[in-house]
Amino acid sequence: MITQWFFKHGDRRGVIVIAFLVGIACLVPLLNLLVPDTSPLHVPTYLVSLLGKYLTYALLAVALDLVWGFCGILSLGHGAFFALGGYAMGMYLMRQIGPRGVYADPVLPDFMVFLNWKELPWFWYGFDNFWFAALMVVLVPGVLAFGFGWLAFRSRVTGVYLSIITQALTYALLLAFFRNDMGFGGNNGLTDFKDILGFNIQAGTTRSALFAATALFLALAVFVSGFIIRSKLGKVLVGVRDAESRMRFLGYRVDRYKLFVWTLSAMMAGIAGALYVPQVGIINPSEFEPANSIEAVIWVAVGGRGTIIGPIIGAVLVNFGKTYFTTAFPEAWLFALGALFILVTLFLPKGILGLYGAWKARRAADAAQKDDEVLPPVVKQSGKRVPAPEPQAAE
Amino acid sequence: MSLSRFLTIIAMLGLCLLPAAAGAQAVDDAKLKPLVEALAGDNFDDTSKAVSELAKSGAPRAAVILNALSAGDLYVSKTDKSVFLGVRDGSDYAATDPLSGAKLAPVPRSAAEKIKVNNRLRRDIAAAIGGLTLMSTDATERRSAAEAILKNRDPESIPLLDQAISAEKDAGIKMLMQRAKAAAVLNSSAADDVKIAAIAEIKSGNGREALGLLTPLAGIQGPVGEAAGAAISSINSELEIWNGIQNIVYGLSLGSVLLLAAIGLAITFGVMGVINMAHGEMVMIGAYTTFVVQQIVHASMPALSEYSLLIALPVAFLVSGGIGVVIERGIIRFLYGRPLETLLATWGISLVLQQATRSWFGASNVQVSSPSWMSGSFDVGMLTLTWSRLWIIVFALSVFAVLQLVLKKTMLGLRMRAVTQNRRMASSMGIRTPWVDALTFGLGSGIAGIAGVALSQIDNVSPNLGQGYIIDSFMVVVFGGVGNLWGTLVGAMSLGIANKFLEPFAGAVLGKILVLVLIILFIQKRPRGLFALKGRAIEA
Amino acid sequence: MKAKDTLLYLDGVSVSFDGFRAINNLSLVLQSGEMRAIIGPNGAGKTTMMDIITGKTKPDTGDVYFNGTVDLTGHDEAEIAMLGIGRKFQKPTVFESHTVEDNLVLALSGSRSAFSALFHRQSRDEADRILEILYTIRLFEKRHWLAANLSHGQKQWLEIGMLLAQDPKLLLVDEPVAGMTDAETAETAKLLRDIARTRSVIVVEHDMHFVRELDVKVTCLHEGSVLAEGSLDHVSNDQRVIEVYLGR
Amino acid sequence: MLTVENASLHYGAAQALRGISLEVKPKSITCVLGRNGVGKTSMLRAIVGQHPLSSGTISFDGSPLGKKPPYDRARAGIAFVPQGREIFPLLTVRENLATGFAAAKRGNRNVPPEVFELFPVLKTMLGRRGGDLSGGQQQQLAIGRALVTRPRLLVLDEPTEGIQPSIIKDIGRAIRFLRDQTGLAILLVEQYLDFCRELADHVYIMDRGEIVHSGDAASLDRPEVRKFLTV
Amino acid sequence: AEDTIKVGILHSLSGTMAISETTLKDTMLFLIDEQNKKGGVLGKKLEAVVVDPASDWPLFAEKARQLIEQDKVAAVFGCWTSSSRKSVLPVFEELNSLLFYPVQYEGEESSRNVFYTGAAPNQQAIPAVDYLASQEGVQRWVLAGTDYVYPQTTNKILKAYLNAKGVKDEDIMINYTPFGHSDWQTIVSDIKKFGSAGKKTAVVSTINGDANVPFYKELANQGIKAEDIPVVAFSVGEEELAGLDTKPLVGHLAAWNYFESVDSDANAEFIKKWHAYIKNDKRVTNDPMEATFIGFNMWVKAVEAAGTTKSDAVIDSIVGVSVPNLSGGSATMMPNHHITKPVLIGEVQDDGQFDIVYRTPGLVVGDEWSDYLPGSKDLISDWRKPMSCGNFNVVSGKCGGVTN
Ligand SMILES: Nc1ncnc2c1ncn2[C@@H]1O[C@H](COP(=O)(O)OP(=O)(O)OP(=O)(O)O)[C@@H](O)[C@H]1O
Ligand SMILES: Nc1ncnc2c1ncn2[C@@H]1O[C@H](COP(=O)(O)OP(=O)(O)OP(=O)(O)O)[C@@H](O)[C@H]1O
Ligand SMILES: NC(N)=O
Ligand SMILES: [Mg+2]
Ligand SMILES: [Mg+2]
Repeated sequence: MITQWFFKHGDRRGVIVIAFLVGIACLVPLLNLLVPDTSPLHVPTYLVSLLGKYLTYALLAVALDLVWGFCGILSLGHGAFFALGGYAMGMYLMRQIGPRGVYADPVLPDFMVFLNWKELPWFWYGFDNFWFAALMVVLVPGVLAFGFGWLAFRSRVTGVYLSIITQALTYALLLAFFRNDMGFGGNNGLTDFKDILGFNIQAGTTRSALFAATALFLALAVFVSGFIIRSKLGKVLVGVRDAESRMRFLGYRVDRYKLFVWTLSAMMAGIAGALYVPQVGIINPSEFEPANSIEAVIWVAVGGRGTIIGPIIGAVLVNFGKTYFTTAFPEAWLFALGALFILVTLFLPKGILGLYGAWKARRAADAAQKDDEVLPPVVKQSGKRVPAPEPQAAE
Repeated sequence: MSLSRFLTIIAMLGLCLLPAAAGAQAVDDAKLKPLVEALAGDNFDDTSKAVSELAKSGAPRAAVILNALSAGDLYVSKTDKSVFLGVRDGSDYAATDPLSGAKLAPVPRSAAEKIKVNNRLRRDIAAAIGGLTLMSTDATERRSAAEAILKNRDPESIPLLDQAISAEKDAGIKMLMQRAKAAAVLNSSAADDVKIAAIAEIKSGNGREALGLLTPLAGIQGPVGEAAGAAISSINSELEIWNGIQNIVYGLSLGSVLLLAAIGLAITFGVMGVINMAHGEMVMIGAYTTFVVQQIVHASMPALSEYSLLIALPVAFLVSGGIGVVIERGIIRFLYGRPLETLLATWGISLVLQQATRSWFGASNVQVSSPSWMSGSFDVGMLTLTWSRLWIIVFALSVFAVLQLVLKKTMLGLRMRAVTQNRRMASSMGIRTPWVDALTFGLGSGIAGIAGVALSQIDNVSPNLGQGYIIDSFMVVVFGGVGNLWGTLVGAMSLGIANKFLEPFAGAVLGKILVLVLIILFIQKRPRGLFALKGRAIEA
Repeated sequence: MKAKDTLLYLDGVSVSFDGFRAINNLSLVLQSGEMRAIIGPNGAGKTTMMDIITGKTKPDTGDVYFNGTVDLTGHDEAEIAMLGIGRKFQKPTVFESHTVEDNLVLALSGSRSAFSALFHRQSRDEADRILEILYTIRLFEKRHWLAANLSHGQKQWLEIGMLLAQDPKLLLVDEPVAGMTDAETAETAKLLRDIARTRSVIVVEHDMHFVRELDVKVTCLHEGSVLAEGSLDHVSNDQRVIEVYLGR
Repeated sequence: MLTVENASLHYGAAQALRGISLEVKPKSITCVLGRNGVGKTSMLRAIVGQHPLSSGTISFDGSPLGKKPPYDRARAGIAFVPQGREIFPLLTVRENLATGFAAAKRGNRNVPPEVFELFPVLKTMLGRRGGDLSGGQQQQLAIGRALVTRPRLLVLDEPTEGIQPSIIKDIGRAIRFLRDQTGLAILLVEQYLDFCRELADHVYIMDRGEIVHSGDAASLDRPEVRKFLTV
Repeated sequence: AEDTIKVGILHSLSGTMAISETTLKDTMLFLIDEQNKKGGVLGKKLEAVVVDPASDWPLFAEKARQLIEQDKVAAVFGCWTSSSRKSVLPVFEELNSLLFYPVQYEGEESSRNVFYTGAAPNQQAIPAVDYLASQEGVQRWVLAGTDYVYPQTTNKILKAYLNAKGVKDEDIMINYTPFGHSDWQTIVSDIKKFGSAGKKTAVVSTINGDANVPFYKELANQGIKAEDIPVVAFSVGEEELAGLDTKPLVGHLAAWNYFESVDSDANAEFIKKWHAYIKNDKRVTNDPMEATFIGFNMWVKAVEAAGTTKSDAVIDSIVGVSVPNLSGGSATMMPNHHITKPVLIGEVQDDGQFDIVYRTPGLVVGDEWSDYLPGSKDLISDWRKPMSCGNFNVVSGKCGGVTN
């Protein structure tokens, strides 16, 4: 039933990606757990958590592209939502430690004990319950995004002005979370997790399960984004990106549309953060660093903005590059990464996925040549790829 | 009662004069030698005792010896424990006899050890020398002597001070001596009315210093305590006012730093629309250029050392500007019309430049020194302003003025604006757009470079320098209103001042958070910044 | 005059920009079902008047009523559009990265809520309506083209199409025939006359042939207020209109 | 003075010009007509250098322009009034005019008095930002700005669009004046038939990227010519 | 070199921390080189595996895992900030590998797999405060730090310590600034104000890396002399001073366990070889380098003693291992995985070096669980069998982390 519906409504590429993600969600854990170490097919645990981390980044990138690629809202602060989701999860994991902390306090996390907190602050209440924490994972970024977006979109803050205040937001949160007084462990953050839902967080099976969960959530995000983009709502968003005020003259409440995707995107970022934390084992304020958010933007740009798959490719590729380069040329890897960014911009203006688009366009052009009819440069109907003209900055 | 007290003072003065009188007689070197040798004592207490004895001895060379000790030029031989004045000379010390001043045979470095001094000793020495040089013919020596006594507040120096005050011609030094005397009096067991007069004397001086001298007295019962208390509260209320002034002045100073950091970006981003993430690295390159220029000047033209910053200014402009031109021609020019991609490319450039600097100059800080005209501070009322900050304010405003002139009054400025508003049409108007683009980006980068020269005076010069400023710079440009130089100026200054007013009661961290929140809220009120351009022209 | 029973009612409207009075005590009344042509020198304030009606510019003083009772100055652009006021801009503005067809889909009347947009499925009626409009604006062949790739005149047409799709009660049309051939101009005049049978229209144009073909009451604005009003012959014989606008 | 030979132009895969040839003689007004989207603007863009040709040549004063960038063409004496005005929105009217100095000779770096005679409104609005002007005022500014460069060939893309009738008349007079007095050659793309008929020394009609008719102004009244301009 | 022992080096070579950590990477390469000249360890050559965690804490965890699982290193030397250590700690525990951490830190940690060769607060902060109180007669204290865990904890400990010594709260000013703070005008002026209450005042600075240069520049420019208000710092060493003109700063202090100016044969030789290795006479040495040196030698010695590089064996053999330090004594690995150190107080000289003005008479044992924090004063750590516990509560008699 569902698959039927799905094949009818999803476009082909989206379906392939989702199928692929579901596939690796099953396959990677199997190869990790069941295939013996000696086999060349074995996926080491190291790789499982590494891939898991990449996929959480990919999820963040998909969330970011939803607002940037399709709605023209360049967020330089999406890392904040990611981090908040991560903190919500981290708080749950902290509470799970219970009396197993170094100070053996049944309630207070270690950092509170040694900083002399007497009781659990109110905002930590409830985080011992997984479902409450899971709710907070989407609710905290969601509510923050909603409040922030409600103000900003209503006041018609757009373009770089919006970008910079998102940056201010994440920067302010960075400074705030750095403070021990905030009750989130200061710069050391939350760490030393023991288990999640009763399973040892370091066990291979747990890691595999987390990986699978990440892949499935990413698949879900691709599905949801795809659904939105293909809907009329998606067209409205693209219209807003191109000519916001014109959209208003057609009667659309632009601020509500923006608020909807913005909040949704923040929630997706929150989920990404929540999946990230148990896999890397720590959440600390550096996740709020503006540079992290900018990096996420760069993944999207590298992969291809305004596509659903591009961000995934970009996130995985750039982070794989980082993993590889930092080991292969630890002293010169920034040259390699920097050059990669420069070359992608110069030679792949539409990102890596743009290569594919260009190739398709060329095929279409060849076909057109035969027709001897002036054919459209871009053939499109399904909304698969929407080339983005640039919002005019500073004019 | 007051008469009897007066008499006691006279008597005390007489007593105090005795050692000075004794000091006036020549003492033979042989007697002094053990004193000098005692300077090399095992611990600071012994040395300290030797210092005061040496000072009291009144030996003509005592000041020389003590100065040398304080400067770390006094050595003790490891073999015979003799003490000598040494100057490093290759692997030896060129040695001088401390008492006679006669040249001695050079001592190998390994055979001698420096006599160590710590802060307390340095203080003791300064006070001791103060007593010795209060009558010096050199005005600066007299001044520092008076300052030393003011700090040390030794009642024993009162008679000396009296003598010096009556002989002093320089009004400024005289005042200082009087204050030193007042401080010493407060520290003595003088009569209440003498002390109250001293309190008045102290109160007339530097407020902070006065507070330091008076606070301990405030607790005393009786008229002295009351007088001190009254003086303290009057100083305090004056300080309140000065606090406000200080916030504004420091705010302007912080604002100038922000302005300098942001002003180049106001061109590359504000005017050209390039989201220039490499802006900070241009600043950094300017700072490193300063470093290199200083190295060269120190090495080859030491006479010009004081002015190496002035030499660095044009060089930094050219270096950063040149690199800017290369970046524009090599990369940015392919990206006009897609400003968001400039973010990606310039981020890449910034990574490369950081790493290049790291590979070239090393990962750690390099040292850029300050010329004397940018060191130290001066007081205006109860406000301390450092020269470096003052020059930076002046410099930032001048850069702003020049830039404004270039943009608004020159043909080049007009062309820059035309090209960035509509490159294609500008070209059709006969404007050589590639040229103008390169020059504009070069100008923005060059200005970032000279900002780097100024920032090298107050901040780290490290490969990370630029990263520390990039966020603030964007914040300033956007807060002020993109494309409006006045906005950048006013934006920088208001952020600076807001920061300084928030800092005292919220603390630096919360203050900074509050400023960020204020920016977010402010943009809601003015979605296009402080100096928003209005009208149809924007949508056109 | 009373605002009641009118479709659009402007009274004593003024607006200035940095001290420059673009609209000066302007009063204008449009009955429902009426089509009005507005002429006037460049800079007379015609576009600004439309900006005021559509909520883009807030007047400094004066009343603006729609449908007799709705005070337009209290609504924003989207609300005014939803009240049934559609607009074609002087400089054609279309959604460049949407196809011609999607431009029309977006303009098509119907619910504007985000929720319904998310689950919207195109109905037969809507599809037919779009086809009809595509034929009307002669862009059927180009329906899958990105609007960015249209020529200037084609964008003009597309914008007219969007206005039609919006199906508003009141159409504000700013210089619709600029850049059209004479034949197209005549065509457009016919189209507008057709529309005006069921709706109200305000047309701004400098093309006198076109205005003549519309054959409606004409208002000539000058320096932000009404200079002359009446039939085209009446207005074009007005000495002042000739002086400032038509020339000799 | 200007010859276009066998010019073709593509936008990506789409061909907008298909082997166009035309000529503009000195001291003459050449008018190009055609329906929407037939390639008029594309041809002008090729002439002023804003879009490259895919084949064919354009020569000015006998020498081929080749890949010369727009600013060199402007400096050689080709001035352009584009469709859609393209004035610099944030520059004042005065500054907009001053951008033309770049292409003018050193001694000519001033606004010729004809500009203000022709468009008196510009004189009163010198300090206002170009983007704030009304559509028609912008169009006037665009023409004025082109004249500041003291061109030898003036290329105009639908210059009467959005301009009030009296000024259209003035523009017509001015164009004729410029041709007669200064020997300016004019290439004019128009939809406004009457305007063309009155002014043109020579007309071309374009359809689907090709020149389908070439003749004098009077030829426009022939029905087989007219058909190219109907819907 | 087919059969080598791999050693991981996990220091940031880019990003904000590169400024400090790059030198430690060089130090490790230098030490490995020296060791290989001596024939390596267990007859095998050592092979360094260098990675760049880029000042990015999750990347630290990723790289740690990679070093251990993929490269199979025998031990890892690395980390600078506590955040980075916290992020790799679970990895080392899970994979049972060894980390040698060479930087002074806030304490409150003891892991079976980590060896803390830098100072705990009691090996740096408390002796420094004692020195100022006794030698300089300081009665009023400014505790200025960057707003993060290390300064906050250190200051908490110091405040408790000062209070215990009878210093009143009004004589303690605590001030925090954000990371990378560069505008110190107000704070320096506040310090001046605080110092003008007639009591001898000193600043105890836990200001972190980047913020120090502008802080000292402002201090110098506003004319705060060491004779008036001395500043004693715990994070400012020779490397940090290299970026400063120290003439106006003469007399300000730092507390460390090593200074380049230490007069000992071991140090002289170390510096000579270091300069030869790095081919630059101007490169300074500093305390974390010494800690790295000690940690490395302890590891070598423990491996030789155990006869294997296997973690469990090394963990068992390393406690009690004693190696020479660079200041003429020796350092011993204690059961709590912290080491013994002398505490040195140095005054800044105009050549960018420190003059040692004080040295603790004996060695101080690193105290992982501070006696001045209520939550940890009852805890001790002893990784020797059979206790093998990092947080044994002497009151309840239980090992906190393992049993309930
Ligand atoms: N934001 C603004 N700032 C300054 N002046 C403005 C602004 N908007 C409009 N104007 C001025 O107001 C006047 C009216 O402009 P408007 O665009 O309404 O004219 P119009 O009648 O539509 O002219 P046209 O026929 O040329 O399109 C013009 O003189 C214009 O320069
Ligand atoms: N940037 C572009 N990319 C792709 N196609 C384009 C582009 N610009 C124009 N076209 C197409 O090229 C053809 C010629 O356009 P051009 O603008 O030259 O027409 P025109 O004759 O000037 O029309 P109009 O009278 O409407 O201004 C049109 O079919 C148009 O759709
Ligand atoms: N451990 C430190 N200094 O962060
Ligand atoms: Mg208009
Ligand atoms: Mg055209």
